[in-house]
Formats: sequence, structure tokens, C-alpha cells
Amino acid sequence: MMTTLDTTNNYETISLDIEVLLHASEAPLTATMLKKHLSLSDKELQSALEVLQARLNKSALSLHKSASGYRLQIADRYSALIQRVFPQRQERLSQALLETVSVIAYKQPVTRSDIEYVRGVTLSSGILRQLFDKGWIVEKGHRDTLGRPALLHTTPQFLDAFGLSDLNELPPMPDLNQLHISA
Amino acid sequence: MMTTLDTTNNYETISLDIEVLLHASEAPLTATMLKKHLSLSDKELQSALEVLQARLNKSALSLHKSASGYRLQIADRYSALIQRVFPQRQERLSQALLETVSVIAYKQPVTRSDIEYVRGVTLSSGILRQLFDKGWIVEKGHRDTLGRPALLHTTPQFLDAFGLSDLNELPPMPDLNQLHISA
Amino acid sequence: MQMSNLAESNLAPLRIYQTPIEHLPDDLYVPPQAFAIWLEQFAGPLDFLLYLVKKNNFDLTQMPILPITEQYLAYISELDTEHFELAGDYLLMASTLIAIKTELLLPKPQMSTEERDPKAELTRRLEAYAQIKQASLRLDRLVRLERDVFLALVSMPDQSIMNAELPNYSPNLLIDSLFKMQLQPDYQMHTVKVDTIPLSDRIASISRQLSMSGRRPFYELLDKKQGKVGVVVSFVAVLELMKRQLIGIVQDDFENQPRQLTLEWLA
Repeated sequence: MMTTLDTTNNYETISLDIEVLLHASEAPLTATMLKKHLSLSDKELQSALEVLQARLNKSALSLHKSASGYRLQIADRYSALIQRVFPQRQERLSQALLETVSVIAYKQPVTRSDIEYVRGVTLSSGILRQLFDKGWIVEKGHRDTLGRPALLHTTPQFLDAFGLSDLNELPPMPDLNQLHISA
Repeated sequence: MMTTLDTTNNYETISLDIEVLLHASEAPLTATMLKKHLSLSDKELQSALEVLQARLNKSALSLHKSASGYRLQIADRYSALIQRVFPQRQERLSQALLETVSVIAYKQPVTRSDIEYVRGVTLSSGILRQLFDKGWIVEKGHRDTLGRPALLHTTPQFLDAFGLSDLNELPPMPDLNQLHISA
Repeated sequence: MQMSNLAESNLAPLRIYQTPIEHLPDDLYVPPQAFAIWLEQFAGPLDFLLYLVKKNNFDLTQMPILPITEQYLAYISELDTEHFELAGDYLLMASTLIAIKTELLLPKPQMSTEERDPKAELTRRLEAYAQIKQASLRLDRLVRLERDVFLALVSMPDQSIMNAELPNYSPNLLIDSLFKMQLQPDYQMHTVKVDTIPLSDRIASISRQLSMSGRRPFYELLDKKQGKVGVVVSFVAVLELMKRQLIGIVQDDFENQPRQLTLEWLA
């Protein structure tokens, strides 16, 4: 039987392995993936994550759980410092891009022409390319109309980027009556 | 006069700020840059780096110092774990990374926004960081425009990786303007 | 709005078309110099219309449409080539507005109620747009990764330890990636799920070879390792490049020789 000290050491070791994998991974890692890669039980994972969280509390990082899994990010309280020293890291999104991704997020699945109809503007290929490049949208399936246009959906990365864990957490759509467009 | 306790706390705080900048920076940071960004004396920087080093010893990261500056990297002892879990991590070059280094190779010196302009998408920090890590690019000089953005160049290591002995040996560049297909 | 009454009546339609510009609310007029700034402030004609409706408490069913139409047409004439795509959008919106006006000016025929009501449709579109615009502002207020919070970047362990030998990449990888960047198939194109030989790679490789050699027989462009599927994918790549008018077929004028497909770079 393990002594308490051994167990603690063990969780410490596992927590370091988790830290490594989260840093080395290009995408967030789910609990399932962490358990698989490190051959852990639920209990071991949970305890090691607590140890990791405690260690990170003394550092500049925080453990964040997003829609697609765990990731390491710089603690919120340092955002202002980063914005001051590395202003180029602050990603700005154009209104056109925000409107486009909003149509996709709220009305999915949509076709390209659905987006153009709602926005009243021809969709520039640059905007779709940016959204594909960020991994925020994917094509999945086709609408059974002329030309069988591809259907666009948002991805878990989109949710990750906006700190959401589910599409249900999107801010509610504004009420039409409050928009004051008399019909 | 500061008490010893105050001084220690102070170095602790500085060490966290340094940790933040190293985690946030795409390129390695020199001592000069760290002192400038955080308004530190030589003494403060050295003491805070020692505090940081001590904290990192308990983590999975190490403070790495090279000619181009300081950076945080995963400790060497975790190489085997990373190789096992992410066997593709080293060899695979993403299309985004290739496009980025190609733009730098052919159009150098370029700024970050030059690359974004040519590629038509915003550049994620991770990609530049990977190119710096591979030692394929360096920052050298600044463009004299708003914000004095750093100029990026390719390195001899980049030539090595692609089996070239000189930039002149790069395959002739296609005329991108002629290729451009308007959407 | 005095003009509303006129617009609603079926009398003297010509006077509406002659309405002098000074009757317009100030907001409607954008001096040409401010045009570039204006373009950045509105996401399109619907956005602009929405602004007018909200700013002036216009009732879309009552408002005179001609001034706005005229304004749109003025913008179209100001649009430079860089914003050419927008011209179509504004033209469409202007013609919609004109269509609405025309229907209002004509005596209402007693027709089936199924007939679409363009004004109601425009109102619906404006509402749908206003809703999405509001939603996008709410989305933008969320805490966003890489604007409000940042991923921690770290380097991998030393390359020498991770990987004894440096991988050797072909320089063609660089040039192909540039071609791919420029020649990316439209995202609307139908893509086959399992493509063992990606079309975009073939397009890039064939572009590179032809742009450097000028012309080449089709069979020399094939990657022999790729087998039959490679031939098919290469052929599709050639068709795609021909469609984009980047390559053409060399007319073979040696009648005695067996015909072969020779391609040349046109760009």
C-alpha cells in the first residue's frame, strides 16, 4: 500500500506530465485524451489537475477548461501588461468578420448566400478564408438546392476563442421589438 | 530602506512579470528588452531571474538563454514523453507555417503586418514563435513607421533545413500579382 | 416629414423625382472626401439604411425612398475599383428601393394577396440585419482569446535532443506553398472527403513546373509514384488551371507525330 507521501509525489509527477502535454499540444486536450496518453484513472487525473492548479497559482499561468478541453493560458491579471508590451498580439476583428461569424453561429447551418442575404453585402472570400484559417468554421453537408451549396457550422475552436463551452452560452439574440424598426 | 522581506517580495513580483513576458513573446527576449519593458535595473533583473529559475525548477519548464535572448522551454527530460504522445510534432510543417516562412524568405525584410497583408489573414502568434524556435527567422532592425515594427529575416539554419547554401538558390518566385485570382 | 405624405399619395409623382437635395436630412449627405471613412463605418447598404432609420426615426413604410436611392447611386459612382464588389450590393439595394417606390406610385391593382410585398420584405431584412448586428456586438463584448486573454507560448525541448537529425525539406515546398496560397480552391468548391492526393498540392506543383519551364508535356508533369489516381487528379488540376486561364494547350502542328497533350504557362 502506498503511503500518503508516495501518493502526493505521484500526483506531483503526473501534474508535471500534464503540464508538459498541455504546453506541447497545438490544441486543448480533453480529460479523455490526458487519461489515455498518461494511463490515468479519473481519480488520478482529478488529483493531479488540482496539484497543477495549485502550482500554477504561484506562477503567471492558469489552467483553463474550454469547450474542447484543458489549456494553459496567461493569468487574466496580466492581460494589461501583455497588451502594453506586445500590442501586436491583440487580435482585432473587423465588423464584417464579426457579423459573418455571428450569422453562422446563430443561424447554423447556413450557406454562403444565406450570409449575404442577411448582411446585404457580397461576402468577400478573405473573410471566409480568415474564419477557416482560424478553425472557427467548417463546411459540413450540403443544402439540397440548386448547386448543392455547402453548409457552414462553427467549431469548438470558435467556442474556445470566445470562452464558451457550448453554443447555448452564446449571448441571447436581441429581441426584435427592442430594435425599434417600425414595420 | 527596504527590509529583506520587502525586497524578496519585490523580486517575486518582478519574476512573475518576466514569466508573463516570456510566455507572451513570439521572439526570445534579451536582457535589454526585459529591463526596458519592466523598467528594471541590472540588479533587479538578475535577482528576479534567479527567483524565476527557482520557481521553474519545480515545474516542467526551464529558462533557456541563447544569443538571441531568454525563452521558456519544456525541460529536455520530457522529450521522450512529447515524442511518444505527439510523434508528428517535429516533422510536420503546417501550411500556415510554410506560407509564413515563404513570405519572409522571398520578401525579407518584412514586418508582421506585411505577412498578414500578403497572406490575407491575421498571423497567429504561435506560428512566429515556432519559426523563432526552429531558429529559421530572426528580428533585425525596425521599419520607421508607426509603432516601429520589427523586421523579420530568415537565418542560415533556415537555409540548412531546406538544403540551400544561399538565398539566391531559392526557386525563382512566381509572379504573385499575375497569379492573383480575384474572387 | 412633409415628403411622406407626398410619397404616400399617388399624385404628381414627378415632383418627387425633382425633389431638391436640400430637403434631405443632414445625415444623408456624405461629402465625397469623407467617403473612405464612411465605407469603414458601415458594413454595407443595409447597415447604412439601418442607421438612417434609427437616427431619424424613419418609418420605413412612410419614408421617401428616392433620396436614399439617389444617395446610394451617388456612392456607387464614387466607388473605386478597390471597393468594386460593394457597387453591386448598393446597386441591388438601390434597385430594390426603386422597385418599392414604383409599386407605391402605381395605383394598387386588386390582385391576389399572395403577391410579395417588397416593402415588408425590406423591413424584415432590415430587422434581421439589425438583430445580427446587435448579436455581433454582444459577441464582441465576450472575453476573447488573443485579445483579452492570451495563450502561454513555450518552446519545445532542444531540437538536437528531440530529433537527432535535421529533417531535410525540399525548397519546392516553399514555392508550392506560395502557389497554394494564391491558387486556393474556392471554399465553395465541392471537396472530396478522402483525397489521398490533394488537388491543391497537384495544382501548386503543376503551376510551379510550368511557370518555370514555360511548356511541358502532360505526362512529364505526372508524379509517377501517384499511380492512376495521380493521373486523374493531375488532369483535374490541369482543367482547374485552364479554367483560371493560367495555362493553355499547345497546338501540335506536327501532323506525323503522335498527338500529345502539351501544356504551357500563360500567366
